[in-house]
Amino acid sequence: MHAVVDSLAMIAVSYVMGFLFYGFYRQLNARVQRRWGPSIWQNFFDNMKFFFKSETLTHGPMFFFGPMIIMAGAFTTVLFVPFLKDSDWLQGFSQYGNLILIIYLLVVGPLGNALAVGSSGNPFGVMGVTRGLTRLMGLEVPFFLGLALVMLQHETTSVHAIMAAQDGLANWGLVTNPIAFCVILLPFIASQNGSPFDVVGAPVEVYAGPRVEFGGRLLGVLMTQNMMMSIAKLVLVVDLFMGGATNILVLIGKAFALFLLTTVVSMVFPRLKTEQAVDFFWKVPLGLGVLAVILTVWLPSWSA
Amino acid sequence: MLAFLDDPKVLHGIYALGALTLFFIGLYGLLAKRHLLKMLISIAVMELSVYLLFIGLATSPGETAPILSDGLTAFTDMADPVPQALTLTAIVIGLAVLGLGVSLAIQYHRLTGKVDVASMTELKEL
Amino acid sequence: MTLPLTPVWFVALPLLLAFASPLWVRLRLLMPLLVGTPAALLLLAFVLLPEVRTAPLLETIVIAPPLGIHLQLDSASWILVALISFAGLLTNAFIWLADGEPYLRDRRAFVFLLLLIAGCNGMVLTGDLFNLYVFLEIAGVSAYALSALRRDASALEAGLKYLIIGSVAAVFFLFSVVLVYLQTGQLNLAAIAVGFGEIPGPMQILIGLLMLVGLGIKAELFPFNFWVPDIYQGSHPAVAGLYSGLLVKVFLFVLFHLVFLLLADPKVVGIWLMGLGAATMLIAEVVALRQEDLRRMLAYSSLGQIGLITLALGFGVEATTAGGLFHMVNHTLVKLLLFLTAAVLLRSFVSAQLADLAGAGRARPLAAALFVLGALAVMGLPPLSGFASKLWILKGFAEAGVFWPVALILLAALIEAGYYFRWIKVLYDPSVQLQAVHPVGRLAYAPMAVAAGLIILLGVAPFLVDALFSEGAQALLDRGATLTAVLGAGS
Amino acid sequence: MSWMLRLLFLAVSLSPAALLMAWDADLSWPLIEGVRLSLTLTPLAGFFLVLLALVAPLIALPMLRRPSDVPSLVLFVLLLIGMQLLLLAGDFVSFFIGWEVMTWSSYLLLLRSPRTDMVTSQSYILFNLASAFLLLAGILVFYSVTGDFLIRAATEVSRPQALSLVVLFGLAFLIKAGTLPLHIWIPRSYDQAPDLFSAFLSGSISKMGVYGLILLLTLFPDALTGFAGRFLNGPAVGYLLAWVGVITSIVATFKAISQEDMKRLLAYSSIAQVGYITTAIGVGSSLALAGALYLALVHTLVKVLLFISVAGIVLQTGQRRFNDLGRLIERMPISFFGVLIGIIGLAGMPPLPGFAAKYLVFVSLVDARWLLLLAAMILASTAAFIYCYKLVYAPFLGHANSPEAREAREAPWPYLVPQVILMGLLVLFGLFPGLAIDVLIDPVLVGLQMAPIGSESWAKLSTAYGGYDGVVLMLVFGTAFALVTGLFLLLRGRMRRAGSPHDLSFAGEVPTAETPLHYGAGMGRELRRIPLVGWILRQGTQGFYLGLAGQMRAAAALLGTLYVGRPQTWILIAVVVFALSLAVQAMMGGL
Repeated sequence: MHAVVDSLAMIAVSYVMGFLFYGFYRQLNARVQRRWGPSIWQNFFDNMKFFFKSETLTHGPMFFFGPMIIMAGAFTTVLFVPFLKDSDWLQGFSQYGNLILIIYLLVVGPLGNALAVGSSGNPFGVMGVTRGLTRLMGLEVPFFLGLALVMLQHETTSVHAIMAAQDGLANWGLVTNPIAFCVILLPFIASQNGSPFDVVGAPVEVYAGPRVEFGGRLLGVLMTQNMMMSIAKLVLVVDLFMGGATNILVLIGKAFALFLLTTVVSMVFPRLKTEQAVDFFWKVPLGLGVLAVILTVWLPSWSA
Repeated sequence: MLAFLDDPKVLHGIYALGALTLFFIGLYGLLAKRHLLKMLISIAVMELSVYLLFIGLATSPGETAPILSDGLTAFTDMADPVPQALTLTAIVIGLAVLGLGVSLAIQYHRLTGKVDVASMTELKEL
Repeated sequence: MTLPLTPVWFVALPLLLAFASPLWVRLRLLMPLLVGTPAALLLLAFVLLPEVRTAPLLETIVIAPPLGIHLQLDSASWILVALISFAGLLTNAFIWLADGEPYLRDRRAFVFLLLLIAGCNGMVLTGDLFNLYVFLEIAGVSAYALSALRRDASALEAGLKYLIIGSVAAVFFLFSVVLVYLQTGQLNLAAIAVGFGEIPGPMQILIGLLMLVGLGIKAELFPFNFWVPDIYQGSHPAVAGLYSGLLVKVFLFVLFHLVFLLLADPKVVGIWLMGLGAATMLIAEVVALRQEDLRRMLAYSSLGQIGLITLALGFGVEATTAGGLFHMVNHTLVKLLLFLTAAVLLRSFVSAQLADLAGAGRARPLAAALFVLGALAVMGLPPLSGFASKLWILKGFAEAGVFWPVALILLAALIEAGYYFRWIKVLYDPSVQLQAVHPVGRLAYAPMAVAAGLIILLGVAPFLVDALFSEGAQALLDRGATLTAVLGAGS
Repeated sequence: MSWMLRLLFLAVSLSPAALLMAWDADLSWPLIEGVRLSLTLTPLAGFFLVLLALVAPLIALPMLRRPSDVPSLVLFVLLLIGMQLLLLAGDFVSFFIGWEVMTWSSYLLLLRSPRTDMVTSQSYILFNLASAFLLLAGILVFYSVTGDFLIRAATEVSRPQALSLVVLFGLAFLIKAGTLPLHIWIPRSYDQAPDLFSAFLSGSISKMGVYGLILLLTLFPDALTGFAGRFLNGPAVGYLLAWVGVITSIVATFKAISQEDMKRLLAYSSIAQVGYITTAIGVGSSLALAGALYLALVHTLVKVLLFISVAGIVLQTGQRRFNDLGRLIERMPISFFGVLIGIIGLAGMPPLPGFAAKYLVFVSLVDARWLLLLAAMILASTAAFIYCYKLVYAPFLGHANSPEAREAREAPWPYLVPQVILMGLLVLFGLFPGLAIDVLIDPVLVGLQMAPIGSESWAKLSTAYGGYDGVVLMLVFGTAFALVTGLFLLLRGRMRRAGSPHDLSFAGEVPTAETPLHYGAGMGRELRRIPLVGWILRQGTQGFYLGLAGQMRAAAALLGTLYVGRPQTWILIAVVVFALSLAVQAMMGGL
């Protein structure tokens, strides 16, 4: 019973956090661009509107099941990320998982999406999926390397253990392993589909992208999972580098701080083409990661 | 005047020289002549030179033929009979080979009109 | 009256039957006798086997000791004699059963085939240098004639070429025989062996080189083997199979028999022979890569295997020698199988060219399957017999810690695979529908099936025969024992 | 062919399983003097025998479909016997015999396909024989060191001997496993082999190279550490091997993405997967070996599943290129699920066991502190998503691109039964990641005298670095899926199926049947614009090997000129050689 309530709570928290954060993002973005922008609740309204559309077009069973898979993937991801530390609540099933599992779970959903897009028969959608996977290939390398540095630092893959080791500001991952944070920061932005790495789903420049065929309730599902997934990732980084959170307010605060950081980065840079993005990831963040490995792993072992 | 020839060393030297000369003549013919019959003859010459060498070096001056007959009842001062027997055998064999070779050459000529070994090109590397 | 079962029958029986051939034509016994003779010899060999294994059989038809015809059947020569009889049996059976080319089924072929067997048996058995020459020429003449039997341009060309090069080899060999006799006054091999060490060094070298050229040409060693492909290509494949399977083996055996018997320390010559063997093997295998004619390809492959056997025997250690002898047997079986397959394919499709045989695997599935089997065996792939002997040879080298021959042998096998598998691929080319021109009777496959069966049997269960080869190797290598056996304990 | 023979064939295909059950004693018999063959069942061999026992009947079943090809069946039986001999071998000679029987029988099976061309068949057999002969050379060196052929740890080996042994054996097994740059024979042969046999090639035969590599570790317990010491927390030599494996994976993955043919894509993917296994073996720790074995297990199941599915598609449509297929999901739904489950396993996504395997390898890399390798491996395994997607999209989704694809029917049942069984196995191992560890892998590790991984329960995979629970994961995902779908369907509103497949948002236009709408082979073409990927795709070793073959032919032509057809030349050469050697002897001997 506890598990059920806890799970539902986690899903609810991530959903609420999701649309609020993105509402804020749209506001901030508009202000930077000297527009008024939509209200902070706008995402919620949009989402509800999609859900209550009276008609939804499908392109076959896989087109329908794809979004279901991606939604289930999002739920599972959320449930395997511990939201709080030293608490019985908002834990989901995180003690049954680990960091590597979470990273892979982040990919399960997009696979369902890709199946649905393929099923739609729209070549532009498939093109978008391919670009998405290509970008994933680029960002995952430095991202995972950065996380591996963390895993190595704590000699575990358990998020709980990593969180537990960061008691107090001085032991935050940000402080003890800043270089790893730098390594993952840009890939993290990309994984959040943030600018400048957002060409995959860019709705304005190209009439394409994975979601080209979706509408109505199915689009609502996709939007929901997107927000929840973003929150899961944010919380994960908070857990790993910012010592986790002991209660929900701290969690929101830390996550928001991190969100703000990524948002600021996103707003400054122009959008990159997919191949430019991949090349960038393999040069700058990965180069930084290699440097980090040399500095924090090789050098100590040689000097020892 | 020719008494020095009685010296077995000299005699053997001459035999050896002659046989070798003959051998090289045969070899030359074999290598230089392209007519099939000439080649077969050259082979025969080479064989002959070997026989000559054998017989020549196996006998020394003063030895008699190894045949027991009137008055000759002991094996003293006789030439070694083995080389001669062997040479006879070898000659027979050589003749057989030569006969076979010539008959093949004739058949070949009848069939193709060719006698030149260099024009035998039915079988060759690519 | 009971005929004594002595080694002399190995030479006498085929000779007698060959020369009485007019009789057999009349009585329509030609073909049965052609097959029956080697079968009888094989039987005789097996009857003599228990005796041979206890002690070598010596037979002297005396004129006056040490002059006379010496025949010596020890464990090593027994292998060769049995092999000769068996190879003769298979080939002759094929000639009979395949019911093919008439020129192979008349009296002349009968005479020459039996003479070839007699000559080979004689060479292996004789203990006398001059008789060796005689038998060499008997085998040679019958081989020249067999090559030319078809009497078309290519067959005559092959016969003539063979005759010329063979005669030259014989002259060189005769020269060496003459020199040996002049130096030692002996013709008995054992007696020569005792006296050989006292011949002056330069003369020893001269004799050795003359013999090497003479026997090297006959045994198809590298700088003397350029004639081989032509002759094999021009002859009927069944006959070529006899050359490759039987004649060369005999000459190789003779060569090594002389080396191991005459020289007190065969290692001196062995290293050179190993070099020749390695060169023969590698060069032949490489050249075989580009052959487009089946017979020619098999000829080069045969050269390669000869090189391998030379390499093994030249090393002169019991394991490699036993393996080498075993490999001789295996190679004979395999090459007979392959050449008989080639005969079937040649008859069926009138050509032995690679391009004309594409897709033959469908038209003649059995022949192609046997070809595959033979090819696998010749490359020494388990579980076929070629593997067991090759392993034995390689093991011998490894035991001695000498690895360059191992590397060369394996390299050669790889190159060999390069062309054999090319042929196999072409035989099974799916894009060509090939139609057989001439039929081939089912019975023709019987000898091939026997060879194939033996290849598999010896591959799976080589332990049935390995003792024979070990004893053979000991007999071949143990100079002292041979000398004592022939000349008495005193010498 | 009568049903008796079919039954016999099936029975033989079950022989590995029977052997596994019934084996209780060692066998030995002599081959030749000084060589005894002995058969024994080690835990390591037992693991690979399990794989064989799983795969053999599953591939045998569809092979029996009429019209059956009797030679293929015979060769397959030979192949099975050879592989069993190889696995049971207690000495190197029987190992080699099994290895060779496997090599040539698989080659002959390869020839049964009408598509096999000369280059493919030659490269297959030559590479494999090169591997076999290197192995034989290694065996002989081993024999000269230890004095017998038994497979056992060699302790009294000097350094140069050990080095040559490791190089010979290592090269032999790496060729079989197909690591770069020795992989060139794989894509061609997997592509052109008979469709079902490709499954066996990739699923079982490639594992023999893996078996050999692991065996090598047991031969020289200190081979990895003994030579060059340790690098960070792992053996330095293994570091090299691991990089070889990972580079293989990366290159093969990118090559796979750029393929336009299903079987070729799977072939490259095989190379990549075996590359991961090689990497894991390079790490050499108990965790890593467990990962390697786990990967081997998963790869076997997945590749057999995928190749059989693809074989079914090829059987029903006659097409194998991505561009010529499409929209088969409606026509071949079971095959679609086969491929779907297959790619999820192949990509190593949770909850299927591919993830458990990758997890173990990743953790072992972290444990060895080889993070750069880890990053490189992540690159390969993320890039693999692209080809996985291509594999499921191009044949099954999108638009049907050929008349055959439009009219195809579901594959016949002998193709479907193995697929269903394999899917079941994959799900089973995914649910219980500890099952494979407990039953299959730990005995091997114990047999190799390494620390077992252990598992609290079959549902859990646990390591010192943490683990996960397969049952919980699957339950959460399943519940979430059911919940989401249920809620979705409860919402008010109507679902409407698009009227035509061309009812698309297509840049403001209305596509027609002529509009090219299948992305198929185009997928991954953009990838070439990434500098590194473009560079990798432009490289190739084929030129080198073709050049080598050309050099060989030139050498053959050159040496062939010696074999002229003129008797006088023959005699001249003989005489000249005679004279020269006489002269040399005279000079040397001071005649």
